[in-house]
Amino acid sequence: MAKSWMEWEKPLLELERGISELREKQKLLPPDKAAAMEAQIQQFEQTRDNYIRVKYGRLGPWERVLVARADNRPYTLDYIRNIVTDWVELHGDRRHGDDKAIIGGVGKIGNRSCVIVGHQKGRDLKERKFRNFGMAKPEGYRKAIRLFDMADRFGLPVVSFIDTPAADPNLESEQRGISEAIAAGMFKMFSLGVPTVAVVIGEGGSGGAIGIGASSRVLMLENAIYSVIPPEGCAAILWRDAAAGDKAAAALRLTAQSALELGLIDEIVPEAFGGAHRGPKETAENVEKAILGRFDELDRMSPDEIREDRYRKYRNMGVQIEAPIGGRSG
Amino acid sequence: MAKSWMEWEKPLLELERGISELREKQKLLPPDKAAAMEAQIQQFEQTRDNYIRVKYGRLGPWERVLVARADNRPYTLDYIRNIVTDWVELHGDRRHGDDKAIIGGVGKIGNRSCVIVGHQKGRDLKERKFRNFGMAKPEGYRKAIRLFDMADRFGLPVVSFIDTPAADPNLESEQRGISEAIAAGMFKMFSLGVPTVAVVIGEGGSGGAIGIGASSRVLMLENAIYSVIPPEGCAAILWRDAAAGDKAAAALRLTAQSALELGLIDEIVPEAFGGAHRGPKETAENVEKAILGRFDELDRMSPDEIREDRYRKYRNMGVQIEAPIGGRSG
Amino acid sequence: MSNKPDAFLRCEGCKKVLFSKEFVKNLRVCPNCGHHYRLSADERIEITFDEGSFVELDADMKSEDPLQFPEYAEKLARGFASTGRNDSVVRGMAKLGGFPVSAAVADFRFMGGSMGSVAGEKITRTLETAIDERIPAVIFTATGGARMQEGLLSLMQMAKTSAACRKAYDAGVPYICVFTDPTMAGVLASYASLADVILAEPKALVGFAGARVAAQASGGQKLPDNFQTSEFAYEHGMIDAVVQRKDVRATLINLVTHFTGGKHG
Amino acid sequence: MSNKPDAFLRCEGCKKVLFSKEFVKNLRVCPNCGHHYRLSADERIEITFDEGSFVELDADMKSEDPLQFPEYAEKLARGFASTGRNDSVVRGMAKLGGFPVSAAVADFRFMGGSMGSVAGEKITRTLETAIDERIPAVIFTATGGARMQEGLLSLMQMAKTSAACRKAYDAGVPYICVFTDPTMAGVLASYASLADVILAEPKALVGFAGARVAAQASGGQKLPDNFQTSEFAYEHGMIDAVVQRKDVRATLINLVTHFTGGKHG
Ligand SMILES: [Zn+2]
Ligand SMILES: [Zn+2]
Repeated sequence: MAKSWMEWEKPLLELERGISELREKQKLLPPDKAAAMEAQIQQFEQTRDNYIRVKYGRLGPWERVLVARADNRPYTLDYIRNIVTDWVELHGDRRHGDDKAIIGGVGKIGNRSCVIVGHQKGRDLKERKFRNFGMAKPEGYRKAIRLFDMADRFGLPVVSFIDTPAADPNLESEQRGISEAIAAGMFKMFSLGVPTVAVVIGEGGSGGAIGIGASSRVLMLENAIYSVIPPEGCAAILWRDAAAGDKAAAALRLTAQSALELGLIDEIVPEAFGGAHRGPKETAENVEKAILGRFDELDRMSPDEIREDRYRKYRNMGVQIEAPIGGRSG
Repeated sequence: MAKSWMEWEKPLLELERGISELREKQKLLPPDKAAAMEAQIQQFEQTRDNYIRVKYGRLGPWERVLVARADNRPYTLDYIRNIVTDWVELHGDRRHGDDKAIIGGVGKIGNRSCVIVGHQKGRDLKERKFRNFGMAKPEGYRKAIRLFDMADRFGLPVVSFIDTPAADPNLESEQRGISEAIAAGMFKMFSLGVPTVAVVIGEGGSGGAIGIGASSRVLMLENAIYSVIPPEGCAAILWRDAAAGDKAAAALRLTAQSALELGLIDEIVPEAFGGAHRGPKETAENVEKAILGRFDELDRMSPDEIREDRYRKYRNMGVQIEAPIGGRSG
Repeated sequence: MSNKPDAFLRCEGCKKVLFSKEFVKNLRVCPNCGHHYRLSADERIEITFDEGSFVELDADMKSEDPLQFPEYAEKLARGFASTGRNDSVVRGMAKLGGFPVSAAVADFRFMGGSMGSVAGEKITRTLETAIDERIPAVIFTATGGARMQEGLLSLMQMAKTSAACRKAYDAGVPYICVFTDPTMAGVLASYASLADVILAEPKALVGFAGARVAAQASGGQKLPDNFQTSEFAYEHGMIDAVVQRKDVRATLINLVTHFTGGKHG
Repeated sequence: MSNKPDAFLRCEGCKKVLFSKEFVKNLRVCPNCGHHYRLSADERIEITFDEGSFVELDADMKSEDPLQFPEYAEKLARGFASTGRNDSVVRGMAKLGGFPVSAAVADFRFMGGSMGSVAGEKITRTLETAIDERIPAVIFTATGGARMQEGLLSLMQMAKTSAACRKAYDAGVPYICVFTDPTMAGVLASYASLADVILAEPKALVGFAGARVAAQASGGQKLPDNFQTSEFAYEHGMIDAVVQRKDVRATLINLVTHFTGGKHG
C-alpha cells in the first residue's frame, strides 16, 4: 500500500509536465509536423488518463486519507471563489476574537443568498500558521453560531464546508472551552428552521467537523474522509503504532462510500477526473449543483418540518440490539 | 456640606458605644440602682434617635452618595443570607471565567423559587480585591445572561440586586467586550417572559448597573443612588474638579426620590431607622416584602404581556419636545 | 483640520499638504496616509445613500433640558449653531442600491454626538420604522456616549434603544451598524453593539471607558498601541469588518441584498 | 486501588492506610486527603437517588459491532464481565427528594465509559423521557469520549445526543449533568456541556484532548498544575460548581426543587 500521496502522484505529474512541454513545442511547428506530433501527444494523454483511471478509480481508505489531506487540494476559499458571488466575509465571535481557521460570511450560491461557514487550511507555511492548519478554536465555533442565528432570522440557508484535521486541542482552547463551543455549535444547528447543508470537502475530523456539520443534509466529496478519530491516533491507541494508520483507516470505515453505506451521509459528490486537485473548478461546479439540489429539496419544508426532519435524521443514527435475543434497531 | 460619611457617623457611633457600655454596667447593678440608671440610658437613646432622625431624615444628594457607598452597608450576599432559602450559587459564563463581582444562583424568596443575580462588593481589603470592588467584567454579564435564560425557560422570576460603582473599565474588559456584554445583558432581559425585579441597594453605577437592571420593575432603597456617571467623574469633565462631586450629585439628580419623580423607578423601599447599615435584617425584610409585592403584581400577566409591559415602560422613558412650537412627549 | 474653503490643507495624520478639492472628492480620507476625517451627518448621508433618497424625519425634535442641568441650554444652543440641527442624531428613510432602509446618522459636532432623550428616541424610532416597514435599519454612530446633562434619563436611553434592538431582532429585521470615529461608552454599550453586522471605519476610536480611566484601571499593564481602535475591536472579535470609507456603501448594499433575499422563515 | 473486601486499604492519593468500612461509608472518598474514587454505576445510583427508587430501563440494549471492528467483540465481553452490564451507560427512572427524574449514570469500567451507539441511544432516551414526562434529566458522566470501535457512528452520537439536548431545552425541561472522573473528549464536547447546570466532583479529569496531545499542541507553554481538572474548568467558567460527593445529592434536590417550582411560562 502506498505510504504517501506523492508516491503515486509523482509519475503522473511528470507525465503531465511532459505533455504540456510537447504541447508548447507543437505550437511552434508547421501544421503538418504538428499534426504528426498530435498522435504522439494523444498517446501520452491516453497513458495519463489510464493511469488516473486505474489509480483514482479504486483508491483504498488510506489512499483517500492522503488525497483528502493533499496540499494542493481545493480549500473552502477556493469553493467560495468558484461558486459564490457578492461575498461579504463576517468576522468575530463578539467574545474573544476572530478565528482564522473558520471562515464565515454571506454570499450567493446560484441566485440564492446564504450564510456560508467553513474550515480553512493554508497552502504555504505562512498561511498554514495563519489558519492554524484548519484547526478551529472556540471562537471559530462561536462565530459560526452567531452566523447560524443570523441565517435563521433572515431565512437564509446555511452551507458548511468541512475540512479540518481536528479542533485545536491546545491550552488556550481548553481555557476558552473548546468542548462547550463544539457542543454549542451542534446545539444551535438543531434549532435552525432553515435548510442546512454540509459538504465534507477534505478531512472531516471528529468533533472539530461535526461542530459546524450537524446539517439537514451532509454531502461528501468522492475522496473526502470523515472519521471519529484520525487513523494515526486510533492506531496509536489500539496498537501503540501510529504508523499503522492504514490499518486503522480501513477499520474506521472513514470513506465517503462507507459513510453512505452506513446511512450517515446523503450523497457523494463526484470530483473532477483524477481528484479535486486536478479540477478545482469542475469539482466546485459539482458541489454547487449538489448544494442547490439540496436547497430545492429542503425548500419544500416549513421551518418546523426542517427542524423535525433534522432531528429524525440524527435521532436514528446508531446501530444497537434491543432485546437479549436480537432485533436490530437504528 | 459634609465631606465624608464618617464625619456625621462618628459622634453617633460614640453615642451608641456609650449606650452599650451603660447597658453592660446596668446588668451588674442591683435592681433599684439599675432602674435609676434606666432613665439616664433612655435619655441617651433619645438623643441618639433624635440625631438619627434629624440627620437621616434629610440627607442631601451627596450625603446619600456617601451612605450608598458606606463600607458597612449591606451587600447582595447579606440580602441573600437574610431573605433567600435553599440557595444554590451557580458560576461561570461558559466562555472565559467566573466573575466574582456578580453573584448568581437560584433560591427561594418567600416561598417562591427565583433566579437571583447581583453585584457583590467586598467588606475588607482582601474581599474587595476578590470582588473587584463590585466592578463586573464581561464574564459577569454573560453569566447573568445564562441565568436569565434559565429563568425564562423554567418560569422563574428574576431578582437583580444592583450595587456597583461601574463596570470594570480595564484592558481585559475591553479585550473581552465589556460594552457588548452590557448591551447583551439588557438585550436578553428584554426577551424574558418572566417577572424581573431590580433593587438598587447601594450604588447604581451607569452601564454597569443597567446591564443587569433593565427589569420589569425597578426599586430603590431610600439611600441608594442611581446615576449615568459617578458625580466625581461628572465634576471632573464639567468643571475640571473631581472634588466638586457634591455639586454634580445635586445636578445629576441621582437620589431615589429624584428617580421616582422622573418616573424612572417604581418604588422607594424604606431602610431601617438610621440607614440600612444600622438594620440590615429589617431592611432586607422590607426588600423582601417589596419584591414579593412586585411578583404578585407581575404574576397576573402572561409572558407576552410581561414583555410588552416591559417594552412600553422603557420605550416611554425620555423627555423631548416634538414640534418647533412645543408639545411635550415622552 | 478646519473646514474652511481654502485650496490647500495640511493632513493631521501625515502633515502632508493636500488639495482641498481632491480631499473632498476622496470622501475626506487623506490620499496619502488614509486618515479618515470625521464627517458631518449631511456629508455622511450624501456619500452613503442613493442620490437624493434620504428623507429626514423628526427633524424638529429637541431636548427640553429636563433636569435644568448647569450650562446644558448653552451647549444645546452651541450644538445647533455648529450643525443647524436640533440634536446629535439625524434620522430618516433612505435607499441603498434601490433597497429602502430606515437610517440614522450621528453628528459628532453636536455635543460630541452624545445620547440624551432625543437621540435615544430617534434611534428607537429608526428601529421601530424598520420593524413596521420590514426593511433593514442602518445606523452610523459617532459619539462620546451617554449625555450626562440628562442624568438617569440618558442612562435609560441605553435600555430603551436596546429594547428596540430586541424587538427588531425578534421581528427578524436586519440591523447594520457602522462605527465611525468615535463610538464610545453608553452608545457602544447599548444599541451599537447589538447590530447583526457591525462595520467600522479604520482607526475609529471604539471603547467603553475614556483612555485615562482605562489606563488607570489597567494598573501597570502596557496598553497595546491600537487600544480602543476599530482594529483592536476587530482583533477581539467585536466587529465584523474594518471597511475603508470608499467601500462602505458597496458593502452595505451587498448585506442588504442578502438579508432581504431570504426565502425561509 | 482494588475493590477487594480487605479490612484495610492504602489511599492512592495520600498513601494513608484506611479502614475499608469507613472508606465505603465515606462514599469512597478518602477521609484524609479527600481523594474521590471512581464509583460503579450501582454505587453511584445507591448514594444519589432516593432509596430504592431507581428503576432501570433498556438494560438489554447492546452493541452490534456494526463495523466488525478489530477486537471490539472481545472488549464488549470484557466490559460485560467487569460490570455485569451490556454497555457503559445505565439509564432509568429515579427520585430525588421525592421528585421524579429521568436519570443516566455512566460506568467507567465498561470500555472506559466510551460512547457508541448504545450509550448515545440511552442518553437520547433519557432526555426524551424527561421531555415526555416533563421531569428533569440528571446525568452522571464518566468517560474517555466517543467509542472509536464504532467509527463515524460514534461521532454521530455526539450530534444525536446534542439534538436531544436541544429538544429538552426548547421544551423547557431542566437537565443537570454531574461530571465525575473522567469526563472527556466526545462526551464533553456534546451532551455533557449542554446541561443547564453542570456540577463536577473535585479533581475529576475534564478536558477535550488527551494530556499528551494537549501538551504537544500547546508547544512550549507550561500547562497549569490543575490543567484539565474540575477546578480548571470551574476557573474558566465551564461548570457551575465543584461539589463534594457528600453534597451532590442535596444540591441536586435543591436544583430540582427550584427548576420545577416555576409559575410562569
Ligand atoms: Zn494624511
Ligand atoms: Zn487519601
